[in-house]
Amino acid sequence: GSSDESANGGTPVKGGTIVYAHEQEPPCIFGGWIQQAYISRQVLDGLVTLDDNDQVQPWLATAWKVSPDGKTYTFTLKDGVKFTDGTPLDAEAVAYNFDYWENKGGNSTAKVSIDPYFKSAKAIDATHVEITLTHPYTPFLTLITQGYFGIQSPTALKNRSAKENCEQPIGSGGFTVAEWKHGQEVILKKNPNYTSWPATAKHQGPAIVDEVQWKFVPDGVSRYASLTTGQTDVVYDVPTVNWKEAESKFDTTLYITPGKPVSAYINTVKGVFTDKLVRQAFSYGADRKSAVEAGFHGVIPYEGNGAVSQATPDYNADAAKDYAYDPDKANALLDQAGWTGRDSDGYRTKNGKQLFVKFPYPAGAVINTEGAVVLQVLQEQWKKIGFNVKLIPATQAEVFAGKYSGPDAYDASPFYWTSPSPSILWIVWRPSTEANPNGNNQSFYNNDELARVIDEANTSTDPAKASELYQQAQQIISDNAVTLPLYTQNSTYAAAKDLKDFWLEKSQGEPVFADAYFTK
Amino acid sequence: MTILASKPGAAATAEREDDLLAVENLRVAFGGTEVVKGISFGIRPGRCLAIVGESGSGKSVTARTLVGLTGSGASVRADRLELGPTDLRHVGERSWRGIRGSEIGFVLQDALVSLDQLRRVGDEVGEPLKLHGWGDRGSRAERVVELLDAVGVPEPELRARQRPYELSGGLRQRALIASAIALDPPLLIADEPTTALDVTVQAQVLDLLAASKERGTAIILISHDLSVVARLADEVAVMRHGEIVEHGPTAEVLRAPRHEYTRALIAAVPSEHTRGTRLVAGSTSVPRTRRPIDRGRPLLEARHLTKVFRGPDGVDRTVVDDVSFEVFAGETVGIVGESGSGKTTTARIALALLGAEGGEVRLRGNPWSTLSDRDRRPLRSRVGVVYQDPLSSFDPRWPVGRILADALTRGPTPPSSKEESLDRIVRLLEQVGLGRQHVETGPLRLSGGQRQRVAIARALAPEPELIVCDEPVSALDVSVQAQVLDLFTDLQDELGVTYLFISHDLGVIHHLSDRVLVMKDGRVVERGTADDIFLRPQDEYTQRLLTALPRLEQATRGQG
Amino acid sequence: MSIALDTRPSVRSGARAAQEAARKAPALLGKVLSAVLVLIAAASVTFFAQLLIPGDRATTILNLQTGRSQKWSAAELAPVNEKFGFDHPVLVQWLHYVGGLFQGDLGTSFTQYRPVTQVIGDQLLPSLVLTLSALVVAWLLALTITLLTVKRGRFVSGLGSSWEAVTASLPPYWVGVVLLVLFAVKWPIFPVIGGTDLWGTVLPVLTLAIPLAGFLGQVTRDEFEKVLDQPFVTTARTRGMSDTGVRLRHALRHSVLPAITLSGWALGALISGAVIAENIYGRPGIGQVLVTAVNTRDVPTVSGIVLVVAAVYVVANLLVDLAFRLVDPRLAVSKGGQR
Amino acid sequence: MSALTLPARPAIRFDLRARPGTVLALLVVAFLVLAALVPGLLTHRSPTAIDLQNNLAHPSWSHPFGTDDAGRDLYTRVVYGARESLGIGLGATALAMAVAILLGFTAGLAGGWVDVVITRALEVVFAFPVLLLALLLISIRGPSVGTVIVAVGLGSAPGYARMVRGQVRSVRQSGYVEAAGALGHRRTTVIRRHLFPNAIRPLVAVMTLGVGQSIVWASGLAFLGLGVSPPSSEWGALLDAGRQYITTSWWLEILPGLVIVLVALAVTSLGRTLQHRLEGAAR
Ligand SMILES: Nc1ncnc2c1ncn2[C@@H]1O[C@H](COP(=O)(O)OP(=O)(O)OP(=O)(O)O)[C@@H](O)[C@H]1O
Ligand SMILES: Nc1ncnc2c1ncn2[C@@H]1O[C@H](COP(=O)(O)OP(=O)(O)OP(=O)(O)O)[C@@H](O)[C@H]1O
Ligand SMILES: [Mg+2]
Ligand SMILES: [Mg+2]
Repeated sequence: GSSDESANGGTPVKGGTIVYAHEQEPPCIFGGWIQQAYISRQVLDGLVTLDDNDQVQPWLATAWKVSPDGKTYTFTLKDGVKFTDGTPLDAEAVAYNFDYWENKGGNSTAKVSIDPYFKSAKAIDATHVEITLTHPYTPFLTLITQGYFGIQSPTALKNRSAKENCEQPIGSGGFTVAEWKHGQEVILKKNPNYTSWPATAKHQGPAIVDEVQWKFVPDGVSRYASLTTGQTDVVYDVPTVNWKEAESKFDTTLYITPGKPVSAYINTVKGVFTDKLVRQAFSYGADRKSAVEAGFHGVIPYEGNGAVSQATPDYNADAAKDYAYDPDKANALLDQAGWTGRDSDGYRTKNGKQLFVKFPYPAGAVINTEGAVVLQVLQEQWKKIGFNVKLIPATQAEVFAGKYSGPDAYDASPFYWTSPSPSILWIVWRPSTEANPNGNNQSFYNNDELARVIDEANTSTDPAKASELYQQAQQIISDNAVTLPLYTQNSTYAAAKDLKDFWLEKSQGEPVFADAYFTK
Repeated sequence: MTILASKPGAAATAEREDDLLAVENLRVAFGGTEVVKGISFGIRPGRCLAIVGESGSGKSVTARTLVGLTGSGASVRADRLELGPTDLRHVGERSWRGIRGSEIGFVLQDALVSLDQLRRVGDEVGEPLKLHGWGDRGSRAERVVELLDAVGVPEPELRARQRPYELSGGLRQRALIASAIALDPPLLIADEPTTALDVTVQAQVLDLLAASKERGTAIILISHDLSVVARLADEVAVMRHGEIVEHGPTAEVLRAPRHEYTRALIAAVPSEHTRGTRLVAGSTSVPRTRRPIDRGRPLLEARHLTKVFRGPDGVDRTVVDDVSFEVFAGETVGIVGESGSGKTTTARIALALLGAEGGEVRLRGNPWSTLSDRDRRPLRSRVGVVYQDPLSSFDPRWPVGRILADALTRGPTPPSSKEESLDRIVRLLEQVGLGRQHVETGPLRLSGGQRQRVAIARALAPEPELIVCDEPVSALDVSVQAQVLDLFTDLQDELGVTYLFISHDLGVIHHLSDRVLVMKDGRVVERGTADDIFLRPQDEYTQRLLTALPRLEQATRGQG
Repeated sequence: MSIALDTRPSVRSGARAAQEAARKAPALLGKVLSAVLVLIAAASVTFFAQLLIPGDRATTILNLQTGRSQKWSAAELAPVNEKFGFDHPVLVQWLHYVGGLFQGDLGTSFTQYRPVTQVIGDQLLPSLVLTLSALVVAWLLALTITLLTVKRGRFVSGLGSSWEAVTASLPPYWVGVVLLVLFAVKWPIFPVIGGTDLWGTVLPVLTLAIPLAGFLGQVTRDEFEKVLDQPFVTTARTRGMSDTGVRLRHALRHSVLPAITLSGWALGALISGAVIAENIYGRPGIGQVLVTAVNTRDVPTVSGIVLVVAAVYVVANLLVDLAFRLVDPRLAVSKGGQR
Repeated sequence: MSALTLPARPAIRFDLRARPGTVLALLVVAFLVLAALVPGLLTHRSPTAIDLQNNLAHPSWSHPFGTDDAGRDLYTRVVYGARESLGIGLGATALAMAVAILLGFTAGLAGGWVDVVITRALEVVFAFPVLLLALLLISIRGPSVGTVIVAVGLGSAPGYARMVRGQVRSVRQSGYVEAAGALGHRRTTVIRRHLFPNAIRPLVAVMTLGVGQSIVWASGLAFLGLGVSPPSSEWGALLDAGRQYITTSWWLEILPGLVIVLVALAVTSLGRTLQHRLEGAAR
């Protein structure tokens, strides 16, 4: 409430410019990369949003109805909402957007989130849109709270060039893209006619500030320094070493991303990890918890569940306790697996072959320098039990080019995948078959039992049942040690104390500036 | 700079009240080594004092000291150092700046590099005017033109706008003198003002200085060339090892030198009078014992040589134009001519190191220049070369021994063992007046004269019939030059070597050659026996060269 | 290393000047032609080099759009291949690219869907401002220090040359970080993230200029020392010129020659350094775009940047030649470049 | 007669008393070489030994350079990093030289169109800033010591090649090459005995300068995250890792930086001394 804040000192002021320092500059403002979701959230509105208790709340859709068979969703849209190009945000527009994501390559992450359950979207009348699924899919509503599902003006999408749609998507959000100074910043201007704030908004009405300067400052030291010198009001991704100081000087937010945490896919079809015992030994063999705490200065939590992070609904906390550091057990498992020899460097061998793990990691994008230190600490510990782990920092170019994808490219490789729903398990662990390949299953782990459990959870209409099944799936994944849990994926923010009501979307941790205001 | 008095007890000369400059017991040392060891002299207005002496004797150091620019790390002492009423020993840097240029004009030794290449000649010449606040911009510009005109620079307005590199050496030297006399200083110091110049230009510069003297300027002329000195100086001071060994009126010193060093110096100047004799060590009168010259078939025969070069401006120039000559076994053929007349190019064609556009060279009547490289290679050892600049003709990494060993392998009888090679190297070195101790010396550590001897030894090593010598002595001091020239004649007398000898020094050519070619602009303008050319020149150009040539005897006779 | 200068006198008369001009016209044309060739070659080399990058371009584009690293099915790849013409033979793609170059078309960015000319155009100015200011500042620093310290007694010159030696060895990014911490964080005199205004440009410029100044200073000092020993300098002194006069009027001009020659090269180094400075100070610029484009295999953008950088380089070297000729009229253009 | 075949020892003697800077530089280089060859002699710790209890410790007696975020001893890491850093410096310079010598000689000796083609090609490569070349190469081959060496080496090769070509051409014009020809030596002999060694000679000093610069370049790449893989403690990697601690644990960034500066300074100043000596000797 505002009374609290006035008590904290400072009277609210209208207008002003929020200077925000972000890290990465995306190629386009709208797209299927989390970096794009962050900024498109300012410009585009979604149908529904997620509150802090993971409950779906109205946004553009004031209400919705699910058919008893769980396959048809009918959304009632807020009346009179207009895109910033003046065209109406009606059922047609929403239906067009679903079609755009699913069939026109508009957003591959949106597509993969609801594939293959999505069937069609159609407008019933101006304010009612009906989405039909092929199977019942309980997480559907939660999934469409993600930033990838921002609704854009069909007129703009159809009539403008790819470049314009990339740089200045037209939505109905609290801000519009005024200018993109590439390499420097995106200028977001307040949308004075804003009417479509979500139910979770902290105030009713258009944005309070006039402008947001969304700057791109890749260097963490500079980014945080810009806040301490007052050059910026909010910064993203505070270096963990500065976190303690930031907590005392600024309003900080640590957002633990739901979905797959930072955990390594373990290659189960080629190399040493085809043997489950070896996989388990690998998990037991390093004190991941201490390494994470040291590497991230106690700021970023260790995550013991490699399937989904602790911020994900239906998280299995017990599975997270498996594989606590136990070098003796690791050694025993390796002995049992036949890796009993030792070579001159002290690495274990079996039939003359070294216990070698090729461990490429996407440097920078997924594993930052702190994460790299964690891996180096682990590398030392694995060495003690006889693993020769070769860490290979993969450049962005190599990662995107797919150099380290495919069963021959690695033994273990970390990645994360944000999602507000445990249904991410299906995306990641769905068996890859000839007919229906799953490029996301990068452990190449086809477990029909696991697939059945997840699928059942996804389609179950009973939340309690679903939750149980999701947890069961996580346990299966843990038992088989097909992923090496490391730590949660996070977004950290620090904001100047005179900026109030700056908050994050629960779904993916996107910053929200439409409610923020300065105090004097 | 404050100059301290020299230690008491140093020699002092009689005072001369009307001296413009008086120097007494001047001592200069660099880091403990004394290079000027207590010299004294004086000079009156309108007179010229020449300081002569071998290279390194301290002439330039003395001159620089007179303007307070001895150099960093120098310590200077003198009992007396006065310019008119000013005691130069106690002059501060600021006052020196007032004296330099206005009281003392100075022409530095290296004329070719003493003008700032990046500035206009006019600015350089007018600089003393500007520095001493003479006139305004316009009047200074006028004065510069006047000055250039006065020193005999043609088209002075044009020249003033040009830059030094656009001027020939002679013009540069004159511009430099113009700059030194810009403020009409009572004292002019000219350090080797003519060394870089051709005889004709040299004569003009000397005339210029004479005119200046005429107007009452006191001149200190520094030179190692006695014949130059003879034309201008009233007095001569002979320096050696930092001391003045002899000092007196020019004619007296040159005619009846008292000091042994002066005598050697005079004797060492090659000329028509030294022909057929050795130059060094009082052996002036010892005649050579020549071997007979075989006037049958020529050893080397050049027919209608023509060479065209494309200059940097893209214009073709005929550098060697229809040159023919022959060299008989046992004789010395001299080629003279001013710089750029095509002497070196002719020699390189004769050596088949350079292809020609036209003409042919034959060796002992056989084809030579027309052979393929491969066929010529075995014959190369019959023709040796001594380059103008021996240093650059040695691989800097190779010691003398290796240079000679390499040359020996090219001869008709290459040494069969290392021991033999070493023996022969030592013999060669001894032949040219060096010794075993030089075998391992690198060329960089040899003195100029030593280098020249090694070059000769290398040329001799393959036992050639003919040696082409391209300006082998131009870089040398007279005394060293004398030794080298003696070496050439001795070798000819002992071994019967044939020479094609190139020089722009008429004295050297006259001293050595049996027959002479005079070249100008790539053409042979006159040819004949040495005496014909030098005593009875037919061609106008040859005559001009000879009149310009300063002669020692002339001067001594004229003034005596 | 020393160059052998042809200092033979060559007096030019009016008639010859005209001849010369006539001769130089084709020479100039040749120069322009060879510059164009160099540019196209540079862009083409980049074009082909990027085809060597392992992995499929369509895959990269798809992964980039999704922030993922995985394999895609042929069906998923097909539209991308078609859209960017990857299904044509490489040679055809190249011809198409080079053909476009002649029409001023550098292609369209794979990731930003904008014409490359625009992608670069936005970023070129800040980068040029940064590198050129750095060059100018480096020159000023180098000259000031050299003029003040060269041959001024053991201590002062020692100080000067040590400063140059140390700064010349400084890694630019390290300078950047240290400057940032000192002058933007500890003593917040300058902004941390500068953008492109004057005040924000100071630290990035210094980051690049300080090491370069050391380098240029070293070269200039060597030359200065040599020049101060030249006879023409002594001659100037014999005319009564003061030490300062000698330094400013005679020695300076001679001693900047090698540094001028090196400035063309230095610009290349500065562009490399700019990539880093832009990173640290969050400045827009070609460097950021370049790193991103290389990382995302945005072939047209990378080739375009190479083309632009090469053009800057070529122009810079022409200017260097020109400056060289202005300072030292002795040398023909062709000799200006060598050292 | 063996004395004859010995090459002349050019008078390169360092008068050590006169140049305290040179002595210091020699000491630094000696330390560096020792660190690269027998790092164990200079430190008793392991560069990868983790000590999480003791991370980010200030420089002290037991940890002269402090410890990093994993509690590794920074001094030890610097010592062990010397091998790779020096390797990169030497490797890149050697590669650059090899390429430069090959191209420079071919161009300088062949002349004509070969010369034109090579000169033009060099100009093209010259137009690539080193970093750009490195970025391209690394994107093709992935980051590794080898790639860094190749990238920095190729990047600096054109400069050297130009120099070699100029040198070859000037030596070719020199009196001693002509003199050797006048003695009737074969062209190949002349090239082998005179041209090659003399054209190469001035490169020695330039090469020394190159080593220092290459180390600096390589660390620049690491700074962009394109360096050598962990847990290597190549100096550039140390700098890259230390950057984020600049405001909190300064030693992690400042000390490795100083080490790079010191080494570059030492190597460069030795190179310059050598250059002056050689130039002086040639005069
Ligand atoms: N700045 C200096 N530092 C040290 N020694 C010097 C310096 N200038 C001259 N010398 C030494 O002083 C001696 C005399 O040199 P100077 O130049 O006066 O000889 P010079 O008689 O003019 O000879 P040249 O006929 O070759 O010009 C030489 O041994 C020279 O090496
Ligand atoms: N390789 C060359 N290319 C172009 N021009 C040349 C070349 N060699 C010589 N020349 C020109 O040919 C002319 C004659 O040169 P040459 O060296 O034969 O003269 P020289 O009589 O030996 O002069 P000096 O007495 O100065 O040695 C000069 O104008 C010179 O510039
Ligand atoms: Mg002298
Ligand atoms: Mg000649």
